[in-house]
Amino acid sequence: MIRQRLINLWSVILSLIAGLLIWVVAVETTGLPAFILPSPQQVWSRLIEVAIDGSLWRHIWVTAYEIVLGLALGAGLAVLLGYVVAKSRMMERFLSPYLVASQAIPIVALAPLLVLWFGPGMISKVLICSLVVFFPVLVNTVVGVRAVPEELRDLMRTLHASRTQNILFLELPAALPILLGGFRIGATLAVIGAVVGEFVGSDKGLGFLVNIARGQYDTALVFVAIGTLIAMALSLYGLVILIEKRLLGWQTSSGERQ
Amino acid sequence: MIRQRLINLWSVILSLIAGLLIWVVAVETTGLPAFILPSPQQVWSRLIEVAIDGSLWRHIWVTAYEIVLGLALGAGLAVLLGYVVAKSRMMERFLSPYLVASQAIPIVALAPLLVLWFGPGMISKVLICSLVVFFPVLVNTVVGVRAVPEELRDLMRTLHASRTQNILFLELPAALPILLGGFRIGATLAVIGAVVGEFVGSDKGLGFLVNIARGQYDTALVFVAIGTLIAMALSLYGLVILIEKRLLGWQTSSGERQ
Amino acid sequence: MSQHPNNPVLTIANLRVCFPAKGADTLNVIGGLSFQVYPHEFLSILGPSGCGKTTLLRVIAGLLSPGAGNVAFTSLPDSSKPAVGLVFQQANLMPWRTVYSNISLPLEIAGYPPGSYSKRIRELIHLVGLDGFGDSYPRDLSGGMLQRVAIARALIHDPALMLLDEPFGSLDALTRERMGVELLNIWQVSRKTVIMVTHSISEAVFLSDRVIVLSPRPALINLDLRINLPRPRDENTRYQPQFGRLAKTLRKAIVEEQVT
Amino acid sequence: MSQHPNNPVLTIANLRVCFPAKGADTLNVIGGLSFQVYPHEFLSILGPSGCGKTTLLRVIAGLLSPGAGNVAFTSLPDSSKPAVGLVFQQANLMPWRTVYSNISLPLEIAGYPPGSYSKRIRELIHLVGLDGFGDSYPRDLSGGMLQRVAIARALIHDPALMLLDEPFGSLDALTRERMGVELLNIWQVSRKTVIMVTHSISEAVFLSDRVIVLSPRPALINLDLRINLPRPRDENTRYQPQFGRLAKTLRKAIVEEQVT
Amino acid sequence: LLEPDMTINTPSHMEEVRLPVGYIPNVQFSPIYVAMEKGYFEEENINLILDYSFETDAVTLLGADEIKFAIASGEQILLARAQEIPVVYVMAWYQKYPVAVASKAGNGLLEPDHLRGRSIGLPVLSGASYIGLRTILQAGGISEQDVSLEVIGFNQVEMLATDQVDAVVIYVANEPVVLQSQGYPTDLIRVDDYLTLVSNGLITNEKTLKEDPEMVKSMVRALLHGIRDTIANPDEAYQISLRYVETLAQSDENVQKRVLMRSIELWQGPTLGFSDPNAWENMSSILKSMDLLKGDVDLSKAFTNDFLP
Ligand SMILES: Nc1ncnc2c1ncn2[C@@H]1O[C@H](COP(=O)(O)OP(=O)(O)OP(=O)(O)O)[C@@H](O)[C@H]1O
Ligand SMILES: Nc1ncnc2c1ncn2[C@@H]1O[C@H](COP(=O)(O)OP(=O)(O)OP(=O)(O)O)[C@@H](O)[C@H]1O
Ligand SMILES: [Mg+2]
Ligand SMILES: [Mg+2]
Repeated sequence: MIRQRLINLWSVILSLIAGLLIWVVAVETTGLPAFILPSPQQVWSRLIEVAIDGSLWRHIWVTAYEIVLGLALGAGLAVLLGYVVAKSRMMERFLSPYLVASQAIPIVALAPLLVLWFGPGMISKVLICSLVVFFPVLVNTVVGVRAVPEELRDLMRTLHASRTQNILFLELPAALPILLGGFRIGATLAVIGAVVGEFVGSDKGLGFLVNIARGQYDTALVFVAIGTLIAMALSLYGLVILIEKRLLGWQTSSGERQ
Repeated sequence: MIRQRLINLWSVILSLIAGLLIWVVAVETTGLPAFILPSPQQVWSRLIEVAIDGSLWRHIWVTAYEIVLGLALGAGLAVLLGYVVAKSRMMERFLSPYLVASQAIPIVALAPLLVLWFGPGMISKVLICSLVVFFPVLVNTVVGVRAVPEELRDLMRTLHASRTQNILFLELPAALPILLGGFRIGATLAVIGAVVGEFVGSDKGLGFLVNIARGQYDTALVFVAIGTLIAMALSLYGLVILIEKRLLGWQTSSGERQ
Repeated sequence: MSQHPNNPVLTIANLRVCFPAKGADTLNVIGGLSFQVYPHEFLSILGPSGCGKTTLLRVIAGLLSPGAGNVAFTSLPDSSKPAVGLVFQQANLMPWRTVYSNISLPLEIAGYPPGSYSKRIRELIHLVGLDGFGDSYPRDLSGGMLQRVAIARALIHDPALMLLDEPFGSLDALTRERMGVELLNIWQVSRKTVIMVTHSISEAVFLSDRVIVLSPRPALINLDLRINLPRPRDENTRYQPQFGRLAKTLRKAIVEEQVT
Repeated sequence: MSQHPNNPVLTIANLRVCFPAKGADTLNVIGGLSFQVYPHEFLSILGPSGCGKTTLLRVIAGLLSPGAGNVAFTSLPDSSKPAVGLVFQQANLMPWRTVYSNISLPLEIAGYPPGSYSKRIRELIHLVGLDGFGDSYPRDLSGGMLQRVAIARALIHDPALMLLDEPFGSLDALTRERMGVELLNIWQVSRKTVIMVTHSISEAVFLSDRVIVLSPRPALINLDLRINLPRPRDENTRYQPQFGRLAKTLRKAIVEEQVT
Repeated sequence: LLEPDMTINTPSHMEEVRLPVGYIPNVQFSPIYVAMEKGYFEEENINLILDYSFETDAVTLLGADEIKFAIASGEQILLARAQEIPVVYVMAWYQKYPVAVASKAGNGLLEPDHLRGRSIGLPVLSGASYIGLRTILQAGGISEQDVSLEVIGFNQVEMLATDQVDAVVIYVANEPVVLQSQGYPTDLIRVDDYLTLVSNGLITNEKTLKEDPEMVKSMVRALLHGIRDTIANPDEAYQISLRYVETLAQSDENVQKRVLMRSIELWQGPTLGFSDPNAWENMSSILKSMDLLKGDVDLSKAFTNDFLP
């Protein structure tokens, strides 16, 4: 197990080094000016600056807060509605057009309206974020719940399981692999959602930082902000993977777990 | 079967009528001015205008073209890479950070760069579109391929199936329900992707139309354009559902199909 | 035909089940079946593969609504369906639960506090010969072991009616006999009503009060045989002449129907 | 011990398999097993549930690499693994394929043109008694019917080596016997090498050239018995005194091992 | 249990005003920061909340009377009024139209007709930059077909620096300064040199104008005060802006100060905040020629100078 973890860590580090190398080579060979493609060193020192003066943390905090709330709201609603849709063809037929439509409205067109309606504060960002997260989680909830083996449903029926028990003991664990796939997608989309919201109108958060840095042609800072966003998405994603590892251990037989 | 289809059609129509009613009621009760919430009649007559003068079709054509290309490119690459990642933990560890990162970079921040690198033409929009489609399809490919029953893999091994046969005869059909779930998400996201691309810089397409109509405070036209986008997303989504119905008939026993 | 002092616990009257087949055809699986099951009775069902035995159990368990006819739990005050313990033909375990918690599932659903049943489960695990596998997941078990887990799961709660669909199908002869004896012990103590589908004639005779032989599709009763062997039965029962006679009668009924 | 004029087709030497168990423990499933299989031999394996029979077949089929020891296909010119026909303990059909195309799968993989085998498949469907179900999907079939599809799938291509893991487990006595006879007919014509796991002693005696009885985990050979009944065999074979004697010997070996 | 003492009795009753400025925090807004910092809004009993959301939304919001003020560019007022959105322009923010076509110095693109056959990048096909470009093209007697227009998003600096286009449409106060600082001096063709157009200004809606003209006056006063102070003392304004514009302190002070100086040039005029009726006429006709405006808009209702002090 410990050896496995070490290998894991190494391959991630290797992958990061590879990425850094490509970056350095790109800077050297293309000879693009720093305001188009800054070098790793420039970005690094900019990062240290904003980390020390504390402004980076403030923005991270705001964006993280929006993401967490948006994710909770969007994924929560999606799982609920997805469950309803999965269980009733009737509901599916009635709701689908609206659910799909809610996704097809370009968020970039909708975002300003949300800012307009809900003010430029936290709420509009959380809403945008949850709107973006919603659909993938919904679809995977539907697919997951539909994939629950009919025979196990029969089993639960003979045991006179209540609706809640059915969900807790059967549908949730059975749909979990696919559901968590939805969360993986949702986790990264949540970050995008928060940023879109901040782009459209806000005075804090990492999306705002990207915007303002662009406005000042401070490309190194743009890279810092985007890098931070990527790090946040990666951690969220890593969290989902961790949960998967925890909950889906039963998928691999002990023979393979060797 | 025919009766079933009629019911299907009816529930969709019902759902549309319900939506229209809500709209009318909203217009009447809120008394919002037309530049914020136009009435169905206003939007309808605007639709007729742009349909007749042909400009709508031109924009639809451009956006549809971007969507189809972007979807094909993004989903195609995602299925390929997803397959590789699903089969090799090594590859997964090495590629995951980049794949997630590619998603975490706020597309809204990346879009201008793509326009910068690939010019303001079709290519940058197609790329944005495929970038947006990519991840959900990738994740669901991975989840789908991992869900292929080990016993069926054993069967294929005893039959000395080639790699291609393994994919065609086992992995593709077994992963299909989950894969198509990814396509469902991808289909609607593709529309968003194209629009984002057009927002950032373009002189045609429905996203551009939204932008220009907004710039002229022609809210009815904004509604026409967004409505068209929704219709496009719905048709794409419907197409995926149709494919699902075709290919996943085996999921329902004939007893339930009654 | 069998007679019984009590009122029947379950009455099946003129039961018909059919499934849609290709085109406009339907597949008549059960065609007008009527019989009664009495309290504490151990009833076995024999019949050729695909004749509708599983379908019959599913109808009784309330998992399938019949096309026509009636399934009534007559002895219950309210005519609600009782809790049934169903052992499926395939073990049908939850892959994400260990052996232990697969067995505990019925109790969890019945709402027993988690601490209250661990001893009973350990006993059952021992009974079905799975000591040391309590924490294993189903995919690490052999076919027969899976089936034994399923049996333990059906025994753990005390359902009034047990429906067993070839519960010992993938067990070796000896384990099979041992499980049969265990089942008999449990039944003799708790006097549940049991309906068991099996393919083994000797098993049917050894365990049952009564055996029904079904005809090929559409299933109809070919023979309804009372097994008047004294209880409690043990290994010696198998060597009584009456045992052989009953087995022969059953075999004849089965062969006849398949030939005609 | 058995002797044979030819060279063995398969040599298993000192085979050991163990699975990791909870903690640092390992579960010794097969502990130093050695035997040889000869060309055209029909070998049956008996043993208690969970002793490692399926594991053994999986090792032979190349689905599992052994912890220690050797599995060598000695008679093949190149020592590559031959195509094997494996009937799994669970039917293991593809739920998205109909009965017909589940059976045709091995041929499709072998690259035969689609038109070339439809007659042969129809024949096999008839042979296993599934006429009219060619276009059904697995989920609309009964347990025994699924198993019969799996048998048909293993028979359709002509593998040099057939590995059968309780192929008749969920069939009723009569269908079981009929399938056994069919298998024997096919085997007598094509003279494949067959290794079959079964729980039925009489089936083992009726079909085999040789029967191996395995001990409980870790699996070791308890008895390796040559079945010297003349071939071709038919229903009368079952009533020869030699048949009874062999069955008794096997039963004794099984009971002994389980008691000790 | 109402306590009489607790009634609204605060001495200075502050009115909360949300002001969307249509762009991200920037040194170009330093007059507002100055006015906020020095308490000019408070003197008028205004509690100002800056809002950095998009321009068109602000106009719509204003039309629906969800907010009372916004800063928007001149053409937006005409476009909005054409759709019966009752907004009114009450004070010019910039006196000169801030758009220009920039090209790398030495390429000889100095006059509108030099653009013939060249590729020109512009961020979007709408708004001030598009109108500015069309004005310049018209001045040179060139049609849109004579140049190759490239819609490039807000990438003008990058596109010009890497020679992907010959010229870009930019804000005079911003991009040329940045380009210069990166070693790319530019030649500009300024819209304002060819035609007077209305540029950004403070807008309100008809309802506010009618019901609360005092507040409009207050807003105008405070803003003009800020502009005046900024023009008078750019260094101080810059220092104040540092507190409002994040990361400004870390960016190149020379560049940002020059941006401020260029902005000051745009604010300056004979009368601060005055909008020229001619500019409105010009704007109206250019919009019509671009087919953006179909009918006539009553210009007298679109703007007023009556609220200037
Ligand atoms: N993948 C695995 N991981 C861990 N343990 C396993 C695995 N597969 C099988 N085992 C264990 O190996 C032992 C033998 O299993 P096997 O399936 O070979 O038994 P079997 O002889 O086929 O039994 P049965 O007659 O019940 O099918 C069992 O105790 C089982 O728990
Ligand atoms: N859901 C279904 N849809 C259509 N046909 C079905 C369905 N379930 C069962 N059948 C058909 O009903 C018939 C009886 O099936 P059933 O499972 O009851 O047989 P069985 O007696 O249990 O056989 P076995 O001994 O092989 O398990 C079979 O022909 C099967 O094809
Ligand atoms: Mg059955
Ligand atoms: Mg086995």
